[in-house]
Amino acid sequence: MNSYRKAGWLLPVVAIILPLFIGGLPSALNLAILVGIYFTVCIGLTLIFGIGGQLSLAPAAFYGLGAYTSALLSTRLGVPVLLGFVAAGVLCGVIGWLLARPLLRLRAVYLAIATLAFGDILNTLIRANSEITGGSSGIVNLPSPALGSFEFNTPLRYYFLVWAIALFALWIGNNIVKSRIGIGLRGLAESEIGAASCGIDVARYKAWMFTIGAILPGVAGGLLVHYLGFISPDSFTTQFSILIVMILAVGGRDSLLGALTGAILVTVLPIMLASYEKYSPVIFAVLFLGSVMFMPKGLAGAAMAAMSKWRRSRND
Amino acid sequence: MTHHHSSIARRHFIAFVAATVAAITPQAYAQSNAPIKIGAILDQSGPVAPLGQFTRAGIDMALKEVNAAGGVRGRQIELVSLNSESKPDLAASLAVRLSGDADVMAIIGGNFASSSNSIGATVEKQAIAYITPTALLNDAQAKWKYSYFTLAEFSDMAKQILVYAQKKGYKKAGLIRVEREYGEQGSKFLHQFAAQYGVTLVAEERGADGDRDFTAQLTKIRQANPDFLVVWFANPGGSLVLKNARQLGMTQPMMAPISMDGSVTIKLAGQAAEGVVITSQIAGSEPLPRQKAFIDAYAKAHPDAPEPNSFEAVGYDLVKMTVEALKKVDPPYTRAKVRDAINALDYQGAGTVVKYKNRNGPSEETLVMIQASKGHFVLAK
Amino acid sequence: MDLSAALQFVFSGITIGAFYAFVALGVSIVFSSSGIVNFAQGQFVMLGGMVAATLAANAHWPVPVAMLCGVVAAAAGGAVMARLFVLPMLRAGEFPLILVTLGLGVLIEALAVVFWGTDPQMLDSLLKIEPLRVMGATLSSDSITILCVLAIALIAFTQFLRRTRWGRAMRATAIDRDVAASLGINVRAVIVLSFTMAAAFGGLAGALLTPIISTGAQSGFQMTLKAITAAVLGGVASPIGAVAGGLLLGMIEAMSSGYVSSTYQNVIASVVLIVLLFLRPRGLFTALTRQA
Amino acid sequence: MLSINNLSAGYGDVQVLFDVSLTVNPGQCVALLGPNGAGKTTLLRTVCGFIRPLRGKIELFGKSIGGHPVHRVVGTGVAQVMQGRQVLGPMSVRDNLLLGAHVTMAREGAEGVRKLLGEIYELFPILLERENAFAASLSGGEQQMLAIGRALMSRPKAILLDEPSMGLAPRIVEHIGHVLRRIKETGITMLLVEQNPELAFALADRCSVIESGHIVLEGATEELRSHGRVAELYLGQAG
Repeated sequence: MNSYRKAGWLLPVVAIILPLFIGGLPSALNLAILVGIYFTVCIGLTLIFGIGGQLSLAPAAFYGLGAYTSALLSTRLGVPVLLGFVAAGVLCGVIGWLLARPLLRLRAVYLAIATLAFGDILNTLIRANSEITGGSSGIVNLPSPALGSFEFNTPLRYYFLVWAIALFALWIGNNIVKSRIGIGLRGLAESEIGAASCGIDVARYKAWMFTIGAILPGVAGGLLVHYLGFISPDSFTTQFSILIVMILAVGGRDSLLGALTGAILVTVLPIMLASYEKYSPVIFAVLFLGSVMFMPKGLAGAAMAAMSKWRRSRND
Repeated sequence: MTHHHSSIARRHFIAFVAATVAAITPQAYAQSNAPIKIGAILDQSGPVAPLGQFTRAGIDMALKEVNAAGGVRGRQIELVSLNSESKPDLAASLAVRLSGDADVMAIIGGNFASSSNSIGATVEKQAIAYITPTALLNDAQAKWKYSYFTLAEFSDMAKQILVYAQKKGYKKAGLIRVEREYGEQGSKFLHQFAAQYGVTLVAEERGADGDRDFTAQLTKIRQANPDFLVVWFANPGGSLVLKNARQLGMTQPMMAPISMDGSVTIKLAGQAAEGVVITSQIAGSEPLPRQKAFIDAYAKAHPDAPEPNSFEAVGYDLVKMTVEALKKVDPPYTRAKVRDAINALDYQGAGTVVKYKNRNGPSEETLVMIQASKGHFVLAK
Repeated sequence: MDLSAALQFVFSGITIGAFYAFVALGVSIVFSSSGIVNFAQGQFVMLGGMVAATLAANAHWPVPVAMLCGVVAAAAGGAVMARLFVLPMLRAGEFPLILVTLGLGVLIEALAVVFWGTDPQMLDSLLKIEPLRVMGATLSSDSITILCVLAIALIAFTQFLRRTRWGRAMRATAIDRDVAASLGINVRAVIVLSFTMAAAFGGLAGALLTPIISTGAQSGFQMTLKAITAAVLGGVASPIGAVAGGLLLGMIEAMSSGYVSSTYQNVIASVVLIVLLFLRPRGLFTALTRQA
Repeated sequence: MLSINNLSAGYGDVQVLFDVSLTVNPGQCVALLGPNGAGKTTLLRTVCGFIRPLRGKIELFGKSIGGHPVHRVVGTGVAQVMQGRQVLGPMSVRDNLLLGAHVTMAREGAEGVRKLLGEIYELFPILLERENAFAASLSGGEQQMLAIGRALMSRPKAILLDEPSMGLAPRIVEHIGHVLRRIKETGITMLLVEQNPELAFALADRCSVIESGHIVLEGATEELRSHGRVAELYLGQAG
């Protein structure tokens, strides 16, 4: 608990001073922006997988839904991009809320398959209606977000926008984890009946976590495509959902620190491994399998355990 | 005992992680006679991997030739090749990574529209020249200043198919197409131009490349009784469409775009491939003069499968074009100079013909109409 | 629309469905004996197909021998997977086990791409019989072969479950691992056996399907997803349910492609799936087939 | 034949058994008595192999079995009737019985198992009557008989029984006691965990009382029956 609170202060400070060191390096700044975007996605999913213990394969669907919402609003209707992000969050939240109750009646693999089917439907609808969505070819030259006349059109400006949103998401996530709901959600992961018998309204908490787990990827999706300036359905496939699940498992799926670790891994690992060309998936798979088998709480969990062990040994 | 076993495994795993990290750490390089670097972003895994691997094979051939001939002004060409895993957003990050390496003079790669789109959008901001083995899709891309395309445009492919149909006197077209960007583009342009060539589209059906059976779609097309069938697909789906159509007793001539090019179509569709007409950029067994050198070299390197496909040929061209541009630049090399040299290219290669001064896509001569005949591809009559 | 077209849609559905059913059978075998959803099942289909095609095309082995080798290779892969990766994780819980099978799937595919490249491989048909032609509709000989083998495999497997010592042990393990152990059943051996058998069925499916659609090193994962969907539709805990789910899914796809729109065939299949899951969260055919 | 020496065991960080020692001689029946949560079931589950012992020795027929997997313990000739009539509900009565013969089948073949099945049906005629019914459809007493019959299908030299009387009507408990006595007469060794002292005293040659993971009393049934502490605990007589 203590280390959480420390991290809660540390991260904004690091986020603000980091550009002083890496502002001149385009690759590093690019990485930092993407980490911020994936961090927002991962916070949402940590609530669903880690703390709620549910295997949802819908992240790509909401990520894509949010991305298309803000991309289409800005290019087709001229809505300011920042408003588009808000609309993305609202739309994903509403759909998440509506789907939550029927979906979350399903357990384990049934939930995974139903959420997968939901993603498939969205992807096909996007591809099939090319007059509106640009179809499989996507849309290029998406505008940058702007606040009045201030445009977030350089990587450095975009960096601050992304991390402002990511830290806001972290604040929400942190409050949920600590709140009655969060304790309820943890109860869910332990035992549903146990949670119910403690007077926790299981269905409502599940719906809550699912909704927030839809809003955050939705906003992040908008952030991603307006950063890249380009959108296509190829970025929001089942493979993406599965990649997020895998990366969260490696990072540590039951803490927000794990979400950050996961976000860093999902950004940095493919870029680092890319030089291995066709061997990069082999290396990724070995790293993934190894960490699932030897680090059940993920990198974050392993680091925490190592740290508390070290502290204990120092105190002895 | 199991505990002991797992601790050994864990130690091996940690050693593996350490080795991976060590291997990625950048090595120091010598400045003076250092090789000239070209960055490559190829989709070597994921659904587009077949195209990425074809391109890579062509690139390798060209690199070997160029470096054996002494490189450019005594400096070897070094390829910094990265795998973008069929993920457009990863491709964009890799483009940023490559542009962060000051020695990389140009970027090649991107194996499908989404990845060349996102690499293109990135290089426009990073100001580094980029040549891609994909097709120019839209007006926005035509205005780009750093991105150059080598694959024939979909509008040209559609027109070529319609020209061929008109020549043969076919009036009614049936279309079955893949639910991806190239199928969508093909459909769009066939619809747009059909009337000009006296052709009507009487049926259009869609499918996914991984589908296991297309007889339901083909049955509906058969009911419209078209004169010819356009199969806008890639393998293996496209070959299955050919087989399913013949199996249903459809005897109409069949035509396909470049995505079906290559001996793999004959391997997969067997008898059903016989006679299929494809808009390609190379005819393996009947090369044009500009293609002769590449095909001979290819046959020497692959004696058991001597006929390259368009993607291998274009991959080969990517390196040759960059080298030709580098040769025209006075050292010291800068990205701006290299970009200008590429922009000035007037190049007739194995897989593509470009005059980038006019536009950043290839010229119409790039396309060749080929036909499967007795297990080989010959120029279509 | 005329009868001939309708019949062709049915044949199309059967062909697609037999494919899904065969892969779904493997998913169900593992699930019903160990409660594990094997996200690597499609990779065994791929392995069976690739090994058979490579031996037949490159080494020119006779097709039936090559197919048999494909089945053996897949089965061996299943056994190794269960022994080295699943058993050590047995006590770790459902989520980590899914992740392990997922990771293995990714690993097997990545290695296959390095070994075989991405070119799809082709194989001659096992039986060169005439296609079935009824009222202008055609069912290919390969589809007929698959349907027959699928029926035989399903009957053989349910009889194995009903009548043999290890079959009963598998069912008992599925119901309650601890009770099964208390009866002297080596639960770990049962799990290895079920992975091996599922992989063998997967390899057989791969070998038989290659002549129709060809097999590529990257085809496994998509098959896994379709198979799990089919199994979930029919009831993942029952082999008969899984096979029925596969046929149903294939039929829905072909019918929506034939009568509604090929653009929306996946949407329709997905909507049907979601609605059925809401109505019957444990699958359609579970109640009917609990015994088998 | 079964000897437990200074056994300690538990779940995770929670130790339940502390230096427990117990011996069951061939052909004898030993009853283990104790209140809820004393560690009776933990002891049985440790002997069976479900729980790895922390310290101490478990020997069967002179061979150490501590930490062996469950199925191997059963293979040495020890059958288990687990707590709560753990029949496999979705399977038929006959299949449940045949599953009990998983080990026997390998030794004696199909013919031997068929003979054995006949013997069990003779002992429990009701099971023959309900042969093809789902085990879940049986009444509580019938399920307990099925569980015992299934255990006998492995032709055990010893049986470990965990509260066979739990939740059953007195008339049925009496019937089960009768059956168990017949089984004992065939020379099968028994370790019986019971809360019902009448059944335990009726069957057991010796009794041990366990409280909070320690054996607090041990002796011949006759001696214990008159022991004040036992009377106070189990027979409801204020001492």
